[in-house]
Amino acid sequence: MPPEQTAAPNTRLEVIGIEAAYGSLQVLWRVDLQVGKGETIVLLGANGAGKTTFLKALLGLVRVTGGTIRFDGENLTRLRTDQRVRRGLAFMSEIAVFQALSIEENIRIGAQTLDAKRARARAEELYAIFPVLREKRRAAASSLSGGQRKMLGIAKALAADPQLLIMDEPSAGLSPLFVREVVKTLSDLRGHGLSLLIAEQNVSFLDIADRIFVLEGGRIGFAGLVSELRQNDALARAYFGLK
Amino acid sequence: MLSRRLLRDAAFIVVPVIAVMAILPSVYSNHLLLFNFVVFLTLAQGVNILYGFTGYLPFGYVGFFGAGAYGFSIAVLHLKAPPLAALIAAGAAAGALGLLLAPLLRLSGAYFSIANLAASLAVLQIISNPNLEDITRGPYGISLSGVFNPTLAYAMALAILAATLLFVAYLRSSNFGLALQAIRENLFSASMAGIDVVRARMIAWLACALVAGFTGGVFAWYVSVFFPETVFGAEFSIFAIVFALFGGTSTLLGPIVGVVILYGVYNLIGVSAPQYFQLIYGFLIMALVLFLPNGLTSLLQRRGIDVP
Amino acid sequence: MLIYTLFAGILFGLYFSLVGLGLNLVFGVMRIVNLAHGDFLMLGAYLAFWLYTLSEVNPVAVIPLAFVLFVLIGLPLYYILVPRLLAAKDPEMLSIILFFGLSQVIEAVAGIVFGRSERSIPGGELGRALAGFVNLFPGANMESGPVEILGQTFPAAWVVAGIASLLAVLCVYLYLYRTRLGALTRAVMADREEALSTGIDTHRVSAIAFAIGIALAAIGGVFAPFMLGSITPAMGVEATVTSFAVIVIGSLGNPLGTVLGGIIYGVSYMLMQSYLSSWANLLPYLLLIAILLVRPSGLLGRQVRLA
Amino acid sequence: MSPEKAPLLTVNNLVKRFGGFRALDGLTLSIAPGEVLGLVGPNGSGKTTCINVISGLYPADGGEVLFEGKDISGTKSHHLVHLGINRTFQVPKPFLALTTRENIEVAIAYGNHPQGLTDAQPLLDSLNLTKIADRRAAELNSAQQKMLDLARALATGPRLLLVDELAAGLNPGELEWVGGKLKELARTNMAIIVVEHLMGFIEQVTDRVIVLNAGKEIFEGKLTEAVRVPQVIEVFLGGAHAA
Repeated sequence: MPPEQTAAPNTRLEVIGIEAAYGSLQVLWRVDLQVGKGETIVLLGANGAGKTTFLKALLGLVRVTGGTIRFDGENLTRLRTDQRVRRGLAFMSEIAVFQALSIEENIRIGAQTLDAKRARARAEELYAIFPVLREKRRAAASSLSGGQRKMLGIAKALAADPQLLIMDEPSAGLSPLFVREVVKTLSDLRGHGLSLLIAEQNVSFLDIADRIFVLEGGRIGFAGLVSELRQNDALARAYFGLK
Repeated sequence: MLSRRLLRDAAFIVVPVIAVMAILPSVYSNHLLLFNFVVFLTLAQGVNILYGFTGYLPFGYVGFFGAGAYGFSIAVLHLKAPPLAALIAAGAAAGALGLLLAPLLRLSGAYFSIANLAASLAVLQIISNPNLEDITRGPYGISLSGVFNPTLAYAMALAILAATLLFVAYLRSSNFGLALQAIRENLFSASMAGIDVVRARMIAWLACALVAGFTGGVFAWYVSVFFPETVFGAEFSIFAIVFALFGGTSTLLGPIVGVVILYGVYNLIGVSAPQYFQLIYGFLIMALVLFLPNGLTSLLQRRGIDVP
Repeated sequence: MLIYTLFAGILFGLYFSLVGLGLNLVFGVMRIVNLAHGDFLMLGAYLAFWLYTLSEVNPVAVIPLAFVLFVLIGLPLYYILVPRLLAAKDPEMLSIILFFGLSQVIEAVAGIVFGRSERSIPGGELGRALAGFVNLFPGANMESGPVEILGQTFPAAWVVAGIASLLAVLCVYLYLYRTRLGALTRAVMADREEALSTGIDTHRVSAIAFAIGIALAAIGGVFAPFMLGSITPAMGVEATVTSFAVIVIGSLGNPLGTVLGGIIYGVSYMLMQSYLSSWANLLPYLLLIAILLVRPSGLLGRQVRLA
Repeated sequence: MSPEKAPLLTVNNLVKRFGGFRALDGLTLSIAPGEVLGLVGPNGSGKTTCINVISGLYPADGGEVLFEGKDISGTKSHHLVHLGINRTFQVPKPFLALTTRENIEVAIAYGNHPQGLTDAQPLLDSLNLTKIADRRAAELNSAQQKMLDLARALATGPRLLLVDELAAGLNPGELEWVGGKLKELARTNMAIIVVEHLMGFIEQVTDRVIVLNAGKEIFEGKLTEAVRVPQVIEVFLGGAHAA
């Protein structure tokens, strides 16, 4: 059963039939996806399935060749990235942080859309969630361990107090122990109206997913609940390649 | 199949160009202008060899030209060499400079260009230094009136042009040319195709240097009186690069078209009002980069036409 | 003699830092080479020259005017040229050609407007400014003229240029490290793609950096008549190559590395002038090539080599 | 490894550092002619680095690489190609301005194929590239670029082929087809090392796998056995979803 296709009142992000291409190379074919308020969506897919391109298209980092992106009812498709971020989207890339800058600066830059007072208050809230970052606030981000860097990436992305946090492979380059820590952090962040859209290969993230989308060769191959997915071979095909 | 392309290019482009430039002096009296046309036709192809096929843009290309001019002059003045032998010295001087500067090829794009520009300015500073007056005549310039022979010099310039055009035609039709383009496109894949990247790049670099060196030598011979600033003038590099880019590099025809159009325009308006020409020229370069970065021939190539 | 040379080298070094600073800021933020950098310096020099000749404006007073004027020129120029350039396949390479074209345009216009002859401003003007400033303090009584430091006498112009350059570098430091826009600028320098992902309006940040870069060149130009000799419309190329040498010695893309590069350059320049003067003009070129080949990332780091 | 054949390639105690990071930390492996070896492991475990060192892209910082018993450390890439080693790239790097056919022709011209290959046509045919032979490589899609990358490698007649993430971005049909292709090549006595994320593909083509973690081998043997080793499961799936 596909999820509801029309924008329900609690829909935050609605993607209708977007397509993207690099030159003559088409990467996405009519991709539909919705994220509700406070909902957590995990987007699964193998390397090269188009996950990163899709996320970048949502942020306006890749130009779409067709389709519409709505956020809280507003059409974002023609807006620049910074304008989309001001509307309440946040993106955590695989790189996630500015390595050369300090932790404090990373968070301040993440909060660039807020006024100075709110930005400071927001930083304090984030330090409360990630105490390790407060300890090392003056150190360069490059001095952090891989897991701490992801925490900083999350803090940076949350600094502007977004409604939707879009993440590209938060598990990339992390050992299983840190992956569990990231999953736990995200699990704690859920609710409070924050929506999450997480592109992943690591199945650990299924634990916190409300719904799953699977990208296969630039097309949505499956959309539904985790329980439905377990009976479907789409996951097996997309992720493990097992038949 | 590949060599048929070489024959076709030779027959339909190289032979007609040489023939026209050979006949023109008998019907048009401004021989210096025609000579300069031959010089720029050759230099633009020299730039084409390097930039069009390997992606290195020689911003200080004139260094080889000047080295050739001085190699020729020093051979004539100090070794009393006959002009044809002195031309060999011109090539040798440019080749030696090329070898000396070969380490610059390790630099990537923009840094190579800037370093090459600095190198050409350094050579100018050295040659025009008063301390070297005994060898180079320093800043006071060279006079070669003893070997003055514009007719023979013009003929030699044509021969150099013909050789250069044939070399470019060869690059366009040979595996070696493909290998150079492969290096330009991707260094790692090129070495995984079995290409000795360092060696191939070096050959293109030296060929490019020799073309300018011989041309510089024949230029010295033709004008016979010149100053360091004459043969190291930045406009030689700039004109050669812009002509080649304007027409379209990695083709045989592009640089020729670029020289005919732009150097033609230069001689219509540039000689009488140089600063206005510089202005137009500057705008033209900017427009080229912003709107037609692959040159005139790319307009045809976009329509699927194979430009020789 | 040696002390004199070293101290003069540091004064020149500070000035060369200012000359290269804008080029490095533009490179650091946009990864493009502004080959017209020296031509903006030339324009700044002519601005100072004409204001002095027409209404005896002291060159020091021209500095704020040059800054504002060239920021205002730089902003639209950025939006005309750079976004299109950055979208191309190889912006770094194409930038050289594009800005070379711009350099030709500026040089041609300057030649048409100002004429080709060499111009200069009397060196005493900066001394007057220095004395005037020092005498603002109660009890100070300074003659305008050469300045004596460590028992050596230096032209006042050098001292003023050195101090002004130091102040300019300091202002850039404060901008980058103490302001919000500066932090965003460093974010773009650190990783343009990540900056875009974070929602920074990278074009706005870059446009401001570009305009500041050009304005710094123009301020450097105000002192050019005293530090680089007489001014001509064609002086831009040499100034660009010098700037490039300075920033390559320091570190490409790291504006504060420029100070190190400038001082090394200035001191070696003065040493050459004192002990090997006929070869001094070779210095920028040889230093540039040597550093690129031996330590291509500059003394403070960034990879520019292929294989 | 199969005891009856002498190894074609032996890697002993290989170390590769990037700054302070040990991408390869004493890796040892060997492969015989006709064998297909899989290198698997999480992101950053050193798989691609291993291929890059063997193919001469980077020098090793320690250990030795023996090809037919001769130490080939420090040998330039094009010499390795002439000795009989070639590879594909994770992100294909064809010569974009050249046509498909020219891409292969240049490798034929410079690759010193031991059987004296002179014509690109058989390779074009065998990798389904004939239809696009005269198109510029820039116009090919990513699957076609991958096949071209493989064709470029095969044009030099390698006896050892290193395949870096060939499967990513291919659809299941293409996957099965290219898997068959690799097995066919192995039957001609070619040794093949496959780096891959897709376990199904690894299962289809390899005789044996080595599981890497943090630049070290943690398992060697059949894939079906690997999935029963707790340490491997830990590394791969973060423990939670081992079943």
